[in-house]
Amino acid sequence: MFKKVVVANRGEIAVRILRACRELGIQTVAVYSDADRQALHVRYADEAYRLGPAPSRESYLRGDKIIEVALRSGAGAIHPGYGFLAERADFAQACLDAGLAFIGPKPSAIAAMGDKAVARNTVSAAGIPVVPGTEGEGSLHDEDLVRLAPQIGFPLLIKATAGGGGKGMREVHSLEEMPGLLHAARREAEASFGDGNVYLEKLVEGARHIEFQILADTHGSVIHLGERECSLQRRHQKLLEESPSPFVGDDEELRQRMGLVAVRAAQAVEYVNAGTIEFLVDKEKNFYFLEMNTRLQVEHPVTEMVTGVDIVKEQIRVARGRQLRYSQSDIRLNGWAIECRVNAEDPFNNFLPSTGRITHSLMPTGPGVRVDSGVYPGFEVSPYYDALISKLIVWGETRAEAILRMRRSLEEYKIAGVRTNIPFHQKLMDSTRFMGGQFDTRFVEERFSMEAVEEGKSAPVDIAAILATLVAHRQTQRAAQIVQRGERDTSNWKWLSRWERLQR
Amino acid sequence: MFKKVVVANRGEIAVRILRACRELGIQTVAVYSDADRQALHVRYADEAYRLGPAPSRESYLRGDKIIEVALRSGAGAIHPGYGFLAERADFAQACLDAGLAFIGPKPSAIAAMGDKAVARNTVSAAGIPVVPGTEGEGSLHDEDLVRLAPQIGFPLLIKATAGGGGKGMREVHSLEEMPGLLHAARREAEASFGDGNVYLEKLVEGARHIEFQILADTHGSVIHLGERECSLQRRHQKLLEESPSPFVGDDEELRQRMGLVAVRAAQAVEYVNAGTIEFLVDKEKNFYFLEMNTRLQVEHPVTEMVTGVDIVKEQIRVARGRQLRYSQSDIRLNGWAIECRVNAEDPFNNFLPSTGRITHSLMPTGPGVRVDSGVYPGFEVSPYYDALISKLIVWGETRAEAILRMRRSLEEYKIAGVRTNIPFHQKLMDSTRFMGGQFDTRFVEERFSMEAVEEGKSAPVDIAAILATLVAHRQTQRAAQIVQRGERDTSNWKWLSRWERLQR
Amino acid sequence: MKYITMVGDQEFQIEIVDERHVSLNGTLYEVDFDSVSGEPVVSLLVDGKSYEAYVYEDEQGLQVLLHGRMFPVLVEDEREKRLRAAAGSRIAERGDFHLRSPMPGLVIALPVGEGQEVQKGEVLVVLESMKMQNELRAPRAGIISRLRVKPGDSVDQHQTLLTVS
Amino acid sequence: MKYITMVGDQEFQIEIVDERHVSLNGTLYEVDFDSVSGEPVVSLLVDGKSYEAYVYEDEQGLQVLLHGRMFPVLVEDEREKRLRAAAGSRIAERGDFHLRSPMPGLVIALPVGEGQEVQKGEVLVVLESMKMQNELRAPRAGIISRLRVKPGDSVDQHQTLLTVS
Repeated sequence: MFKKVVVANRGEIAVRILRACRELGIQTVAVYSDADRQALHVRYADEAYRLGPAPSRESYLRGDKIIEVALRSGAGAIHPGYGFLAERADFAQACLDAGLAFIGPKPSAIAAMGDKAVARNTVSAAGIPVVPGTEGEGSLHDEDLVRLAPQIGFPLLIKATAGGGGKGMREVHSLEEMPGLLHAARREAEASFGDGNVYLEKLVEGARHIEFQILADTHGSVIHLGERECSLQRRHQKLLEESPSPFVGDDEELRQRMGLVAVRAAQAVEYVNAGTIEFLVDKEKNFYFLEMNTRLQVEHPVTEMVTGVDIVKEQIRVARGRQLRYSQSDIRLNGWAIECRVNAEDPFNNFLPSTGRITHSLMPTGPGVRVDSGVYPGFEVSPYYDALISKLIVWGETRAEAILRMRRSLEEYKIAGVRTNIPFHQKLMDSTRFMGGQFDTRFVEERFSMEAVEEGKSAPVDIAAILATLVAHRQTQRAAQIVQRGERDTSNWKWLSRWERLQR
Repeated sequence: MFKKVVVANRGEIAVRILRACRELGIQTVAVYSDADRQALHVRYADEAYRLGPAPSRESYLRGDKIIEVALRSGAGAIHPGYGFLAERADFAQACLDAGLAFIGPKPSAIAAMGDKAVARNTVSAAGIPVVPGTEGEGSLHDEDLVRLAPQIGFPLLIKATAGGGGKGMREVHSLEEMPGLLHAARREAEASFGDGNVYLEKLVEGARHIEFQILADTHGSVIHLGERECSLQRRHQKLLEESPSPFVGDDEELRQRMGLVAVRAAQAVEYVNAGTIEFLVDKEKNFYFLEMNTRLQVEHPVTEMVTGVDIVKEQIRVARGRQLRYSQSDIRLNGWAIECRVNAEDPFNNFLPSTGRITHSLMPTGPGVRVDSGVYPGFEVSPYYDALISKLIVWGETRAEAILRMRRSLEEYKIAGVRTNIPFHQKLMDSTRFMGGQFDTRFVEERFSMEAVEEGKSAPVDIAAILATLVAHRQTQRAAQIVQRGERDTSNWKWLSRWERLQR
Repeated sequence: MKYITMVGDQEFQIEIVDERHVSLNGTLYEVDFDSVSGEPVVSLLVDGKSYEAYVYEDEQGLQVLLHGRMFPVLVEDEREKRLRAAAGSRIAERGDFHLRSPMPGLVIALPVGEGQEVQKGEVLVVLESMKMQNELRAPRAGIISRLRVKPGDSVDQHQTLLTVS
Repeated sequence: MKYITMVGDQEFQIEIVDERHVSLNGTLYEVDFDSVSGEPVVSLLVDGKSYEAYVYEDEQGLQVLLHGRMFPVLVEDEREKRLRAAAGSRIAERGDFHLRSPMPGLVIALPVGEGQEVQKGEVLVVLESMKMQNELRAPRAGIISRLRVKPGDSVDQHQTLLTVS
C-alpha cells in the first residue's frame, strides 16, 4: 500500500490533494514548472521536483518526467487532479506499467469515456438516453460533419472528441457557419488536447447542466453523492456550481432516478474511483447523458459540503484497495452549498484574462466558508495556465442562507494586483433570476449583463464620486509636495534622477 | 423587531457577529477606538462610529457612548460580544432603559451569575455541586480571607468576583503566600474589571475544565449543545478547546447528566440567550459547578462545528423574541472539532506579547478548516487589547482526523510582523499526552515544554544550519554589492544621505 | 479645493473642505478616508456609513469598483475642465489607433492583412492566454496600416499588435 | 564561500559552492532557496525535499523556526570565528545590563529600588500589555544602579527600564 503520492498538477487542486494526503499521513511529492517555483503546491509538499519550462507541454504534460519523479522519489502512486494528464488513458497505463498506482479509474474506463463519441455509444447501448448527435461515428471529416448537421438540426454544438471544459466547442446556428466554426473548434482542440477530432451534438434549448458525483471501489460498490447544478456557464466554462440543484429541488424521485442512471453508466465501463456523469435536463425533466468526466471535478467541494464525504480522501482510499466507507443509504444531502470560481479575468472588460503579481489578498473566512486557493500575496499569476485562482465555497442550512453567506463573502474577498470576476459573482447573487433558481445554460450569455441595474437597487453614485475625488485630490497634493520640495532645493532634481539610475 | 445592530466590540468576535448579522439581512454598526480605524470590523460594517482614544476605558468600555451611537444610528439592539461590557448588568440595563434590545441575558441573570460568589450560592441552593470555597460570604477583607483559607485547605485559588479569563486569579500553596498574592490579584482585578473583590476556592487537583453551551429562549426552552473540553490553559487562559471532550468521550450517560445540571443551573436564574456553564471534573468523574459565563464564549465555534448550530444567529433570533429552532433531541455531536487560539505572543520567550504591523499572512484553508480572524496584512497589532488575533478551528470525522488536519493547518499558517504562539500549538499537536487525551488544567504549565523533544522526532538540525547559512550568505553578498556600487562612484554617498533626508 | 466630478454622465460639484469634510453639490459631509490592504483598496466613512472600494487608474480617469459595480469617473478642477472643453474630444476619432495586447499571450491568428479595411467590431487578432482563445476586435472602422506581430508570436501585456488608421 | 555554522552547540562546516549547490560537512547538496511570502519566510528545496521556515535576526545571530521548532544559529566565516575566539565571551558577564522593555506597555509595579541588590530570577518590573501582567525578571544577580521608569509610565518597545550593574 503506497505511502507517498506524486501530485501531477498545480494550482488550487494540487494544494487540495496535498492537504488530503497530509491528513491521511501520506508523504507528498509536488512537481513544478519554472513559473511555479514559488507556488503553494511546492511550498506545501514534502518534496518538490522541477519538470521544465513554463508551458504545459514542457512541464505538466510531461507524463514521462512525472513518472520518473515518482520512481526517483520512491512514491507509490500518482494523483493527476483535473486537466493536464487526468484523462489520458495512455498516461494512466504508463503509471501502471511503471508499477505505480494511478489514483483514478482504469485506463480502459478512461479510454471508453474519454472519446466522447465512444462514450455516448457505450452508455446508449446500456439503455441510457443520450443527446442526438454523431456519436459512435468515429472520426469524421469536415465534409461528413457538414452533411450530417442538417439531420441533427440547428442549433447544434461542435464538440472536441477529447474535450472538456468548453475547449474546442462551438455553437452553430446555420449550415453556412459550419466550415469556419469547424476550423476554429479543431484548432482549439488541437492546441488544448493535441487532438483535433470533433463531433456534433444537438443543442438542447433551455437546458440545465446537472451532474452526478460517482464513487466506486474495486470491490464492486458504486454509489452516487447526489447532484450538482452547473448551468451557470460562459463560453461553456462553468462559473458557479451548487448542490443540490434548485431545479431538482424536492423532487426526490427524479434525483434517485438520475442517480441510478448515473451509477449504471459508471458500471457500463466497470468504473472505479471518483467520476462524474453529466446530464442535460430539459424543461420537462427529460434528461440525457452528456459525458462522463473520469476524474475529480473542479466543483467537487459543493458535494463535500452537503454530504460530508471527503471525495479526495475517498479517492486515495479506493486506490489503496479499500472499500468505500459509505453505502448509498448513508448519503444524505444536508443543507445547501454554492461554489463561485474566482478567475483572474476582468468582468468589465469582456472577461479578458488578467495576469500579474498578487500584491494583496484578504480572504473571507468564518462559519460555513471554505476557500480552495492556489495563490497568495506575492505570487505571480502567469498567462501559462488557466485563469482559476481560487474557489469560494459556502454552506448554508438553506439555499437562501447560502446565498446571503456568499454575498457577504464576496464583499469581503479582496484581491489586488490582478482583476478578478468577483464583481460578476456579486452581480449574479443579486439577480432575481438566480435567487429564484430560474436559469439555464444560456443565462449568463444571453440574459445577464454586468451593466444592467437590478430593480430596487440604488447605485451609490455619489459615494463613487466622493471616493474618486478624494483619490484624485490626494494624488494632486502628493505631486504638489514633490514640487514644493524641489523648489526649496533645485539642485536635488538631478541627483534624484541619478539616484534612480543607481537603483536600477 | 430590530433591523440594525450595534456590535459593541472589536477584533475577531466583532467580525464574527457582523457576519452573522449580515447573513440575516440585518444592518450593522461598528464602534471603534483610535487604534482601530483600519480594523476589519470597521471595514466590514455598514456604519462605523468612533468612540475615543485607544485605551478600553476611553473607548470600548464607554457604554454611554455606545448607547448614544445606537440611538443616533437608529439601531434597535446591541451585541456585546465577550469581554468589555458583555457581563456588565448595569450596561445591559442601560440598553433596556434606552429602548434597545440587549443581545444576551436579562440584567438580573448577569448580576446573579456575574458575582461569582452569589452565583455559587444560587446554584448550590438549586442542589448543584460547587467547588468548596468562600461562596456566598459576600465581599471579604484580606484578614477574613486569610482566616478562612486553612478551612478550605491548600492549594487554593484566589479568584476575582467580577472575573473571567484568568484575570485577577492566583494560585496559593501556603498561608505565607496569601497576603502578597491577594494584593496582586486585587490589583489585576481592579485594573481589568474596575472591581477588586476576590474570593477563595479549593483547587481541585488533576481537574479537567469542561463546559456546556446553553441556549435559552424567551418562551421557556432551555437546551444544551454538548460540552467543550477547555483544560489546556496557561496562566488560566484557555489556549485550545475541543468538542466533544476526550475525557467524556463515549460516556453518553455522563454527558447527559452534566448537560441536565447545566440546564438546571441556567434555569435557576431564568436564563435567556446563549451562556456557558463551566465545570471542574475530577478523575473520578465528579463534577462541580465553577461559574456561568453569561455571554458568547471565545470557543463557541467548536460547538458550532459539531452541532451545526450557528450560535450567534441563534442569539440574535432569541433576542428578536423567536423560539429556538432546535429542541434537545435535535442536538447531535457529529465528528470532532478543535480550536487553537492564535495569540500574538512569543512562545520561545516566555509567551511575552508581541506587537507590530502584520506584514504578511497566509491562512490555512480547505476542507474542514475555519479561521475566525480580526487581522489582515497591514494591520497593526497594538498593546491596548488582548493578544488573541485569530482562531483556527478544524473539524474532522474523528479526533484523529481533526488532529491531523490541525497539524497541516498550523504548518500552513504563516504570519509575519508579529510573533505568534503557532509553534506552541504545533508542539502540542505532536505531544503524545495530547494525542492520547491525557491532560488536566495543569498540563501546559507543569508537563509541557517548548524545548522538550518528543521521542521518535528527529530535529532537522542540518536543514536549520543550511537555511541560516544561506540567509547570512545573502546578507553578506548584498552588503558587498552596496560597497561595490559605492566604489564606482564615491560621490554618491553624500547625495544618498541627502536624498534620505529629503524623504523624511 | 473644488472639483467637477463626472460619474458616467452625472456631474457632481465636490469641494474638499479639509481633512475631514467634503461638500457634495453644496451639502457638507463628515468623511474619514484611508487606504487599507494596500493600493488600490480604500475605506471611506461618510457620516458614519462605511464603504470599501477599489479605485483604479486608467487612461480615461479613475474606475471605482464599489459593491460589485464599476463606476467610470473623471475628476477635474475648473482649469482642467475648461482646457478640455476648449480642446474638444476630437483626438479619439482621428489619428491612429494602436491595438495593444490586454495581456501576455500567444498570437493564434491574424484574420486581417496590412492595408485591409475593417469595420468596427471585426476580429483583428486571436490571442491565447490562460488556455482561452480571446478575440480582440476593432473599436472603430479604419484601415490596417501596420501589423507588428504574426501568428505564433508571444506577446507581452501592452505590446502594440497592429495599428488602425 | 565557507562558513562555520553553530546550531545550538552543534557545529557544521558549510560551503556555498554556487547558486544551486551547498556542501554540508563535505557532502554536496542541490539546493533551491527563495524568499516567499515576504520576509522572513523562506522556502528551501534540498535534493528535492521541500522546507519552509522563518529566519529571524536577533542580537545573538539568527533564529530559524522550522516545523514549529526554534533553532538558534550562529553563522561565521573563518575570520569572524577567529576574531570572536580572541575576544572571548567576557563581555556578557561584566558591565551593565540594561533591562529593555520587550513590548510596549504600562509599568504596573517596580518591586525594586535604586541601589538594591537583586538575585537572578527576581522580579524587577511588572508590565501590562495586551491586558496581561508580565513579570520581567533579572537575568543575573547584581545591583540596581539606575531606575528609568516609575509605576504608571507608558513605555515603548526596547525602551530601557532600568540598569543592573
